[in-house]
Formats: sequence, C-alpha cells, structure tokens
Amino acid sequence: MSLLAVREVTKRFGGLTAVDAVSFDTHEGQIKAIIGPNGAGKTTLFNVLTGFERPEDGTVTFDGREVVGMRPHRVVRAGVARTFQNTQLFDEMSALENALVGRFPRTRTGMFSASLRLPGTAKEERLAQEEAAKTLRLVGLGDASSVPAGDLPHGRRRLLEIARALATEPRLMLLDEPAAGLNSSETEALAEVLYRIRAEGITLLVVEHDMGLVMEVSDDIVVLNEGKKIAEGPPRLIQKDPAVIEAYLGEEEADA
Amino acid sequence: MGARPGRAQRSRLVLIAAIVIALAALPFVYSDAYLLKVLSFVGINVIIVAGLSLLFGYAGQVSLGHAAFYGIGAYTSGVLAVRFGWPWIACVAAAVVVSAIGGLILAVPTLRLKGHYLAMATLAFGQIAYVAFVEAKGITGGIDGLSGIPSPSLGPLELRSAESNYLLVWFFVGVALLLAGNIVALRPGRALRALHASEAGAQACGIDVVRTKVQVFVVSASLAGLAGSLFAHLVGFISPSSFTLVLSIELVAMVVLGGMGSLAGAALGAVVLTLIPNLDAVVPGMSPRAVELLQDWNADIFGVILIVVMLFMPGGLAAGAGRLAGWVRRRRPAPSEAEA
Amino acid sequence: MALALMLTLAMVGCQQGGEETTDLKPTEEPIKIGAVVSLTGPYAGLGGPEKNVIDMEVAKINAEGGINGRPIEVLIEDDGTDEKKAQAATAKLIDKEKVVALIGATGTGQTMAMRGDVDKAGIPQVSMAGGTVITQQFDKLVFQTPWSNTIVVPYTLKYLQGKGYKKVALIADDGGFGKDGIAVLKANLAKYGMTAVAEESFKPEDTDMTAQMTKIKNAKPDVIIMWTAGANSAVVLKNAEQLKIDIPIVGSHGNARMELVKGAGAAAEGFRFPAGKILLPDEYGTDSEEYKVAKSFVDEYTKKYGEAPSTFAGHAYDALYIIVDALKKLPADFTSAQLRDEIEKTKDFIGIGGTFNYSPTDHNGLKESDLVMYEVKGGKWVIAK
Amino acid sequence: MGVDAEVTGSELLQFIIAGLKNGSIYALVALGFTIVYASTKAINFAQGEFYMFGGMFAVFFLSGLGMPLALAALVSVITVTAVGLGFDRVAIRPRRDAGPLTLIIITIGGSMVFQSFARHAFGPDERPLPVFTAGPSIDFFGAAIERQTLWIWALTAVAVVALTILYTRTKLGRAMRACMENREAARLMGIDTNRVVTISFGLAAGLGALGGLVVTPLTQTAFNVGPSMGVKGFAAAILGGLGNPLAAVAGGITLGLLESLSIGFLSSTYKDVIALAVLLAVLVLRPEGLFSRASREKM
Repeated sequence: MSLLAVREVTKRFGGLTAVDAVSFDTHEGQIKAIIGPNGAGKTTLFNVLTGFERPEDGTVTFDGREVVGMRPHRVVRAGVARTFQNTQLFDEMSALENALVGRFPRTRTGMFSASLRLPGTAKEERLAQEEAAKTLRLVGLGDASSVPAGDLPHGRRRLLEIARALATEPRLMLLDEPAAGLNSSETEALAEVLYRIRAEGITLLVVEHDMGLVMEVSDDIVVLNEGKKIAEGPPRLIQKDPAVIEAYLGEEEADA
Repeated sequence: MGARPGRAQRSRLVLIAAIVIALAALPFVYSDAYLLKVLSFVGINVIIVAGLSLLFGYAGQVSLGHAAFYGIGAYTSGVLAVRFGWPWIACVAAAVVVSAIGGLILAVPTLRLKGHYLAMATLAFGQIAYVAFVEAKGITGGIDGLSGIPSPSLGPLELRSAESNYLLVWFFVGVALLLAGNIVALRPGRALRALHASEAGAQACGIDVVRTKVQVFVVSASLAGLAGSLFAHLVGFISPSSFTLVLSIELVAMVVLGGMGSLAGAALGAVVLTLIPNLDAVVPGMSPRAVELLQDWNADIFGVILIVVMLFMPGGLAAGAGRLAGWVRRRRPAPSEAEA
Repeated sequence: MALALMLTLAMVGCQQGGEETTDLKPTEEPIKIGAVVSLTGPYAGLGGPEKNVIDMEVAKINAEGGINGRPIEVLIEDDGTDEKKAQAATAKLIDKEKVVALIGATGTGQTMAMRGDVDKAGIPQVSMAGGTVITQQFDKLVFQTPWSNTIVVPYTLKYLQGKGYKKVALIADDGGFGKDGIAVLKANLAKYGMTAVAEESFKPEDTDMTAQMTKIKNAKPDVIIMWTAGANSAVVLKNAEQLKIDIPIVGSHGNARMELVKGAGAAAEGFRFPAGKILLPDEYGTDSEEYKVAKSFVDEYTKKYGEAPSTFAGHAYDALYIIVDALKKLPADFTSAQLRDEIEKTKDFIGIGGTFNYSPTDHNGLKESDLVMYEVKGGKWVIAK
Repeated sequence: MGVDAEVTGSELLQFIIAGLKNGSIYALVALGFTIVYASTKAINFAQGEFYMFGGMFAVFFLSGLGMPLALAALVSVITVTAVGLGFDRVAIRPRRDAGPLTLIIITIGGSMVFQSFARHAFGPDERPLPVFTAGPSIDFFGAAIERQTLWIWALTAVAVVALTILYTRTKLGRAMRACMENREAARLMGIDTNRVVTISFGLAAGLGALGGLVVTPLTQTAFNVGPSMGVKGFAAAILGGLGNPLAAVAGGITLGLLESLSIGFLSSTYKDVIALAVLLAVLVLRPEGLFSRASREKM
C-alpha cells in the first residue's frame, strides 16, 4: 500500500498551470526524488502536498487521509514534515531551540499550562529537550546546539532544518533541494544523513537538482516538466528516458 | 538560556530574589507616598508591557492600540464598581475577561495583516475605542471621566494607603511577569518566537499560526486589562485622555527600548521610560529648580534616550546590560569559557 | 539583597538630610501651598500665564509681610496636561511637601484626577479649570475660580434672547469644554425660547470646519453659538467668512484670548463672546474697588511679562488670593478642616474673574453679573451692544 | 439632529471642495511617509513634526526676522528640508541597516525632541500666518473656494508633478525607484542606497513642511499640531498603499473626501470613526491598499 498517493493534482496561478494533473505514489521506506528543470512546478507540488497551497483539482492521500484542505500545521501533525528551498529557520534561536520547535506537534503544553507550570510541563519539557538533542546528533549538529541558527554556515543550516523536521516525528519527510549550495563533502554527509533517516523508518520525498545525489540515494524518481509528469521510475531507467533527456537538454540550451 | 544553565541560572535567581525582596521591603523601610505612587504607575506599565512583549517582542505582532485594552480594563472595572457596586476582585476578573474579548475582536479580522498594516489597523482600533469612551457618556461618564472608583478591597479589608496599593500593584507585577516568563521559557514561547522569525517555518513545525496569533493577542490584551483595572482603583478617577495613542506609542517604545524578545528588557524599558517624568521621586534631594528643568525638558530627555539607546545599544537595554555583564565577567579571569 | 537594602537605607538617609536643609529660617517657617499647573502638553499655553501670576503674586505677598508674619511658598508642579502626572504631583505635594492647600489643576480632567488624593488628605483644592463637573460633582473640599458653563450659558442665552434670536446653530469641539458647553446649552435653550436647528462638532486638532459650517448655513439659523477654546475658534470664524455666512456668531468665555483676534484677522470682526470684566477694567467704573484690583493686576503683569494677562492668569490670581485671604483669618495653628471652612466662607472677595461668594452649596461663587458681552471691532475688544 | 434639510448640489460641491482641500494636505504628509518607507521600510513618526515646522518656521521668519512672506515661505521649506537631512545624518544613518523597528523608535524620539524644541523656541500658543493672496473667496457654481485653497491645490500639484519628473526622468529618481522595489538588488546594481535614504528624508521633510506652510494661513500653527496630522498622513499612506507615491496622493484625497462627506451626510461626531472604520475595512479586505498594485508579501 502506498503511504502517499497523489492523484491528478492541478494547481494554477492566474493563467499559468504550475502543476498539471500530476499523479504518483510513494511507498513506505522509499527515498523518492522529484526532479525537473527550473520552473517545472516541483516546489509548488511540495506546497500542495504540505497544505501551503490548495490545488484546484486532484487529491492527495496520506496514510488513507485526505491532505487537500488541511492547513499546513495539520499536515505536519498527520506525519508529513518538510524543509524549504530557502531555509526557513528561526535565526535568533539556538539550534537546539529550533529543533525544540520541531517537537511542537508531539508536545502539548499550552499557554495556560505553561504560564502556571502545571504538573507535567517540566517533565514534558525535559523529554522534548532530550528528543531535540537526539535529532541534532542524528544530523551531526550535536556540537552546535547552543549556536544561534543565524550564525551557522549554510551547509549546517540545511542540516538543522532537516533535524527540525525530524523532530516532528514524521512518517514522511519532504526535502526541498537539501543539497543546494552545498560543497561535495557536505553533499556526501547529507547523503549519509538521508540513509540514516531512512534507517529510522522514515519515508523521504526529495526535490533535488544535484543529479549525482539523486542517482545515488533515490529508489525511485518522478520527473516533472512544465507542470506535467513526464517520467517515473528507478534511476537507471530515468537516465535513459528520451523525454527526460529532451527536457534537460532544452533547459541547457536556454541557459546557454 | 546558555549551555551552562547551572551558574547563570543561579545568579539570575539570586538577582530576581534580591529585586523582589527589595521591592517588597521598600514601603516598610521607607514610606514616601509620592515614590510609592510613581512606582505603582511604573508597575502598572510593567504589566501592560509584559503582555505587549509577548505579542510584539516575541511574536512580532505590533499593536499601536494597547492603550485601548488598558482603557477597556479600566472602564470595565470602574463602571462595574461605581454603577453596579461589584466587589473589587470581581471587577478585576471582569476587566481581564472583557479586555480579552476585546483582543479577540481585534485579532480575528486583522490576522492576515503584517507590519505597518497591522500597526495601522490596531491604531485605528485604539482611536475608535477612544471615541467610544468619550461618546458612551451614560456608561463611561464621557470626556468628564468617571470618578469615585473605590479603592481595592478584599472583604472588610480596604486598601486605601499608598503602601498597600503599591504592594498590591507589585504583587500583580510579580504574577504577570511569572506567568509571562513561564510562557516564553516553554513550548508556547518558542512558538511565538518561531512565528516571528518565519511563519512558513513555524507552520512546517506544526504550529497553528492563526490560533497562536489569536491566543497571544488575547493574553496580551488581558494583561493590559488587568493593568487598567489596577489603575482605575488606584487613582479613583479615569477619563478617556488616559488611554490615547500617545500611550500606545510609548508602550511600543518601552518594548523596543528594553529589547525585543526579552521580557526583562521590556520591563526595564517600562521602568526607565515611566520614571523619566518623575525622576525626582527616585533621586532624593533634587532642588526645585532641577525638578522644574526636568519637567520642562521631559520630552527631550525621553526622545534623546530613545535615540541614544537605539544608536548605541543595538538590541536595546537588555542586550546592553547583557554585554555589560559579559564585559565585567571577562575582566575577571574566568576558569573556562566552554562554549561552542 | 543586602546591597538593595543598603541602597534603600541610603535613600532614606539622603532624604532626611535633604528635608532638614530646606528649613533655613525656622522662626518664620513658610506656609506651603501646592499648585498643579500644565506647563507642557496641550494646555501649556494656559498654564504658563498661571505660573507667572503665582510667581509674581507670591513675591508680592511675601514682600508685604506674608500671612500674619509668616511667608508663603507655592510649590508649582507641571502635570504635562496628563492626569497620571497630575496625580503623581498631588501625591508629592501632599505627602512629601505637606502643603496646606492645593491650587489647580489647569484642566478639568487633571482637576478631577487629583480628587482621590485630595479627599484622602482632607485638604482644600481650588481649581483653575472651568468644567461644570468640578463643582457639580460636589466635593466639599473642591472649589473653582473660573466661570462655569452653568453661569455663562444662561448669561449668553439671555443676551441672545434680548436680540430676538429664535433659531440657533451650535458648533463645539468634542473635548471637555465644548461637550460640557453643548450639554448646558441644550438644557437651557427652551427656557429662553430658542431651538437648535443644527448641532455640529469637531475635534480639537481638526484644521478645517467648512463641511460643518456648510451644514449650519443650510439650516438657516438666526445666530451661531460656538463653544470652544482653542485655535479652532479662529478656523470656525474664517471658514464662516469663506462660505460668506453673514449670520452672527457668538462664542464662549474660552475665546477671551488675543490669539483668536490675531489668528482670525478680518474674520473676527463682529464676533461676540462673554467674559469677565478683566479685558476692559474700565467697565467696572474707574472709581470702584473692582477696577483698582483689576487695573493694578493688569499693569503689574504687563510690566513684568511684557504682555497683557489672559483670563487664565486671572483664574490663578483668584485661586491664590482666595486661599491667602482664608489663611489670614486663621490662627497660626490652623487645621486643614478650618482652612476649608474659611475658604467656603469667602464673601465678597473681589478677584479678577468677578466677585466671589462661596457657600456650602456653591463652590463656584460667581454670578452672571460678573460677565459682560464683548465684541471684536477693529482688532480690539469693545463692549457689545 | 433630526432636522437635516436636503443637501443641495452646491452644498455637495462645498463638501467635495473641503474634502479636496484637506485631502491635499493629507496627501503631502502621506507622500513624506511613503518616500521614507520606500527607502527604509520604516514609518517616520517625525513626519507630523516636519509639517508643524513648515508653518512654524515660516511664522518665525516672517514675524520674527521680518522677511517678506514669499521669502519666509521658501526659507522655511529649505530649513525644514535641512532639518530632515540633518536628522538623517545624526540619528538615522548610523543605524540605517538595523531594520525598520530601530528606525521607527528613533523617529519617535525625534518627534518628541522636535516638538519640545518648537515649544521652547516658539512658545506654547498658536501662531498665525497671513494668507498668500488676500481677497474674498471665489464663487464656484454656488460653492465658495477660498484663495488659499487654490494655493494648496496648486502647490500640491506642483509637488506631485515635480516628484513624478524626479522619479521618471532623472537618474536619482530611477535609483530611488530601484531601492523601492528591492534595496539589496539596488545596492548590488551599484546604487548608493545611503544617499537615497538621505534624500528621501530631505524630500519627506520638505513635503511635510510644504503642507504645513500652505495650511497655516487657514489654521494657524502650534508646537503640538504634528502628531494628529502625522496620524492622518499615515492613515492616508496606508489607505492608498505604502510605498507608492501616487497611491499616497490618492489615499490622502480619499481620506479628505471621506471625512467631509461623513460630516455632510452622517455626523460630525463620528467622522473620524467612519474614516477609520473604512480604513479598517480596506485593510481587512485589501491589505495592500486601495490604489497599490504591489503584490502581497510572498511566503
């Protein structure tokens, strides 16, 4: 059974169709990549899958529940976490605090109980701290827990955002270009982290431009172009797919 | 909170304890009605600013209408006491509830607004509330104000003296700061800061942005309402001119001057800016001429302090004090700064 | 904590030291009176002359031997036209300076705000603000010196009735003065056979009233009554001129300021307003006692400060001398209750605003006969016919 | 009052004239807000004081120093522009990159100091200024237009045209517009953004001063007239849509008309409430302002 089922999702902005009747499935324990040239609609698709955008058409089912119409925080609580292409960290908060915010859906202390420090809040806080620290260690940021997120170098910011998403205890994680701006050793470390996450039993859906990384880590690839799905399959087949090659060649020509 | 909670936290607790004891002991060792009255006004502003700090300093939602919530609290309390003879504690509770409702009424339609647009919307709300205070003469007493508001009382115990009112106000200051302090130290406080830094990031962490914004607005408004109630019973007379835009602007200035995202800073900002016009209350032995000059140049001093702090203390008084403390600590040979 | 305690103790020490040094002449310890005046904020223009008068007259009283040999000292505090500051100042004057009586405040709101502390301390307060509420919400400790609207409005309406006007248009600011005036006007119009055909208001800080005046023009009243005190009075007159409204306009005692005549220029010609006789002391008759008091006050003030005193200056003069006259009648060991009683017994006190007669039911003390109707002619005040 | 007579055409015209007159002043102040906002993203709380200074300095140069009216007016606008430039130099430039909040608090401080300065220097009473052209008001289809109102319209129009030329025809104006769109990008393009901020403070001060100057003959001026006009100008700028000069002008005119028509058809007591309620409705329904096409902030 698929964990995430995307069916005929269409999202338009004015006259532009950013995502055009896209369907695919993601299975439990997979690392699935979404690739495509710039403007193919990958980020928009992510926004639809996580409740940030509402599609005009189509359904998104996660673990048997309809995601379309859920607001983003509900989607996270249902078990889908995400990162952003432009990292959305809380810069003035420490790395640990960022990860602690990630614990939000798995903790309960509200304004009222916090203000009075009702019984249970201290215990919950302590556990949350431990969990948050654990996710930091998992991505290799155990040494940076007290550093403000704004002071971290770019590569570590990407890792911190992953840690924060991990802290929400997701079953599915959506990573939007996690390797963008990373150097090769950082990218290798990232691949390592992705395997570790999968080892935790978490399914991954990754938008990525770094083909080396995509081919290395993903079990399955969806290719988008101009909002449409043009191919889907394992890496070795995708590499040879004429439609994919065509789409990428087009982009290179445009860039040149 | 740093990596070494032990020592830093201990010294902070000692500092807080010292402040609490000094404030509580003050009226017993030195009873000066003027000083106590001024400090009561300071305390009232600290309570409002504690709430505004949550809303603005932490969650980044600006409000130029907080004088309205303060006024709603004051009028609720005053009207119920004067016209309906409610007991004091019931008036306080009603003031908190009614201003919380006011916060809800403002928060819901303005949820989508950010920055200067939110500032303008809250400003408009404040101005409309002011007109309501003036025009609802049958209830509020109109522009002439509402007089004869009784002193706080608990059963047969009536708190009329400056000392008892001072202690009452600062008791509530303590409560307000404790509640707000707990909020910011725990999960909801992190949600507020997250919201401020990145709404998308906060949503991606499962934070219900709408609900959190409404909640913090309500909490903030109810603290202002509490302060308003205390004010009404402390002074016995309220009129619309105590709840104007000028006050709202001053309150925002207190939060920024003290330090965004710092409760202690905001409180410090409130203390400093409230004391300026009545500096002679805390500085003993000022000559009448000096007092006269102080009053004449009050606005200039206020303005110059705002400018100078903003120019030379990025992050406000709290950050400035923190840097000063850090400098002092560094002057002493510290054993090991084991920080990453 | 020990540090905080030490600091507190040090403050106590300092304070006691400070108090001792102020008593330079223990044999003739001054009688302390407190004054709460708006020297900054919107009412700064009113409070300034009030302070001037107090400074001038206190020096004069002390030069003439003070009160039964004791000098007086008036401690002036600025309330910044702010009620909270007025209260802090009151607490300071009562508890720290131990004043025997309070003058002030300049504004009605500030006066009302002082009441709680005044009641607690049980000392008399003589306000320089004109709000009806001050003496209508009666407090046996609180007196006032300006004409309240309950005196000025009937006087004005009687005058207008004499002119045969029936339909009036009302325009007022929506601050304390204007709102109070409108309320008293509406309560009294019928008594003088008049009806209101229009009622308009504006905010004290508004800069244009052509829309309001257009509506008034449309209502075709016999006379326009304008109840406001600030700079807007001139704007109303100018807007009326601009709209070619040739309906007579009558103002209030809040218009007895030369700034209005200067500000409105030609538009002020023919404008009438009621006020005390201080503007033209000759009205008293040059051989009367009232004339002498007013004339010497005007002359001294003009000599010292280079401009004629405003009516607000007169309110401060009256407040000060009402207290001083009461003090003169009391023994050296008087109590505040005695002082209050003595102020209430004030009879035929010839002041600047008129002749004061306080009673247990009347803490305003003035009568309609203390007023005259003025008219602006050739940029000057003359008695209106 | 229940005695409202029919509103005739000439009265309606009179309300519109009043609205356009006040609206022009609001527009000049709103322009100041929007120009500073465009370059700093901050609201200049001292804008109302520039307005106050415009009238106050003119009074001082005229009655205090005996200059002829035209010269006094000109020197006043120049002086206030210099004050704006000086304020930027002393208090804004050192913390220009600290973010809008810091700048806002600095301008609040500036507004207090300016206001207090005016009280100390010029006294607490209101001060008059003569009209630019004496004479009775002009009849216009049964409505009256005061001569000074023509001056207000003329000078507002000149200011708007000059500003449009500056923005569209000069290199400086293009730099300012680039800053408005995206300050970082403008800096990368080699535009001296510091200079743009300085100039915007000077322009804002000059425009505010012009507003205060032309209206003082009608209203007189005093040390404390700034804040309430500041609020009106801010409201007008928001109503139109922040950051767009033409929208600010449209916002100012709209606000002026809204007020005078509220008085004319509804109630003078609630005219501000009505204007503010409309403003709130606009904010809630169209947060980007009535006349601005600027896209809403993206996620």
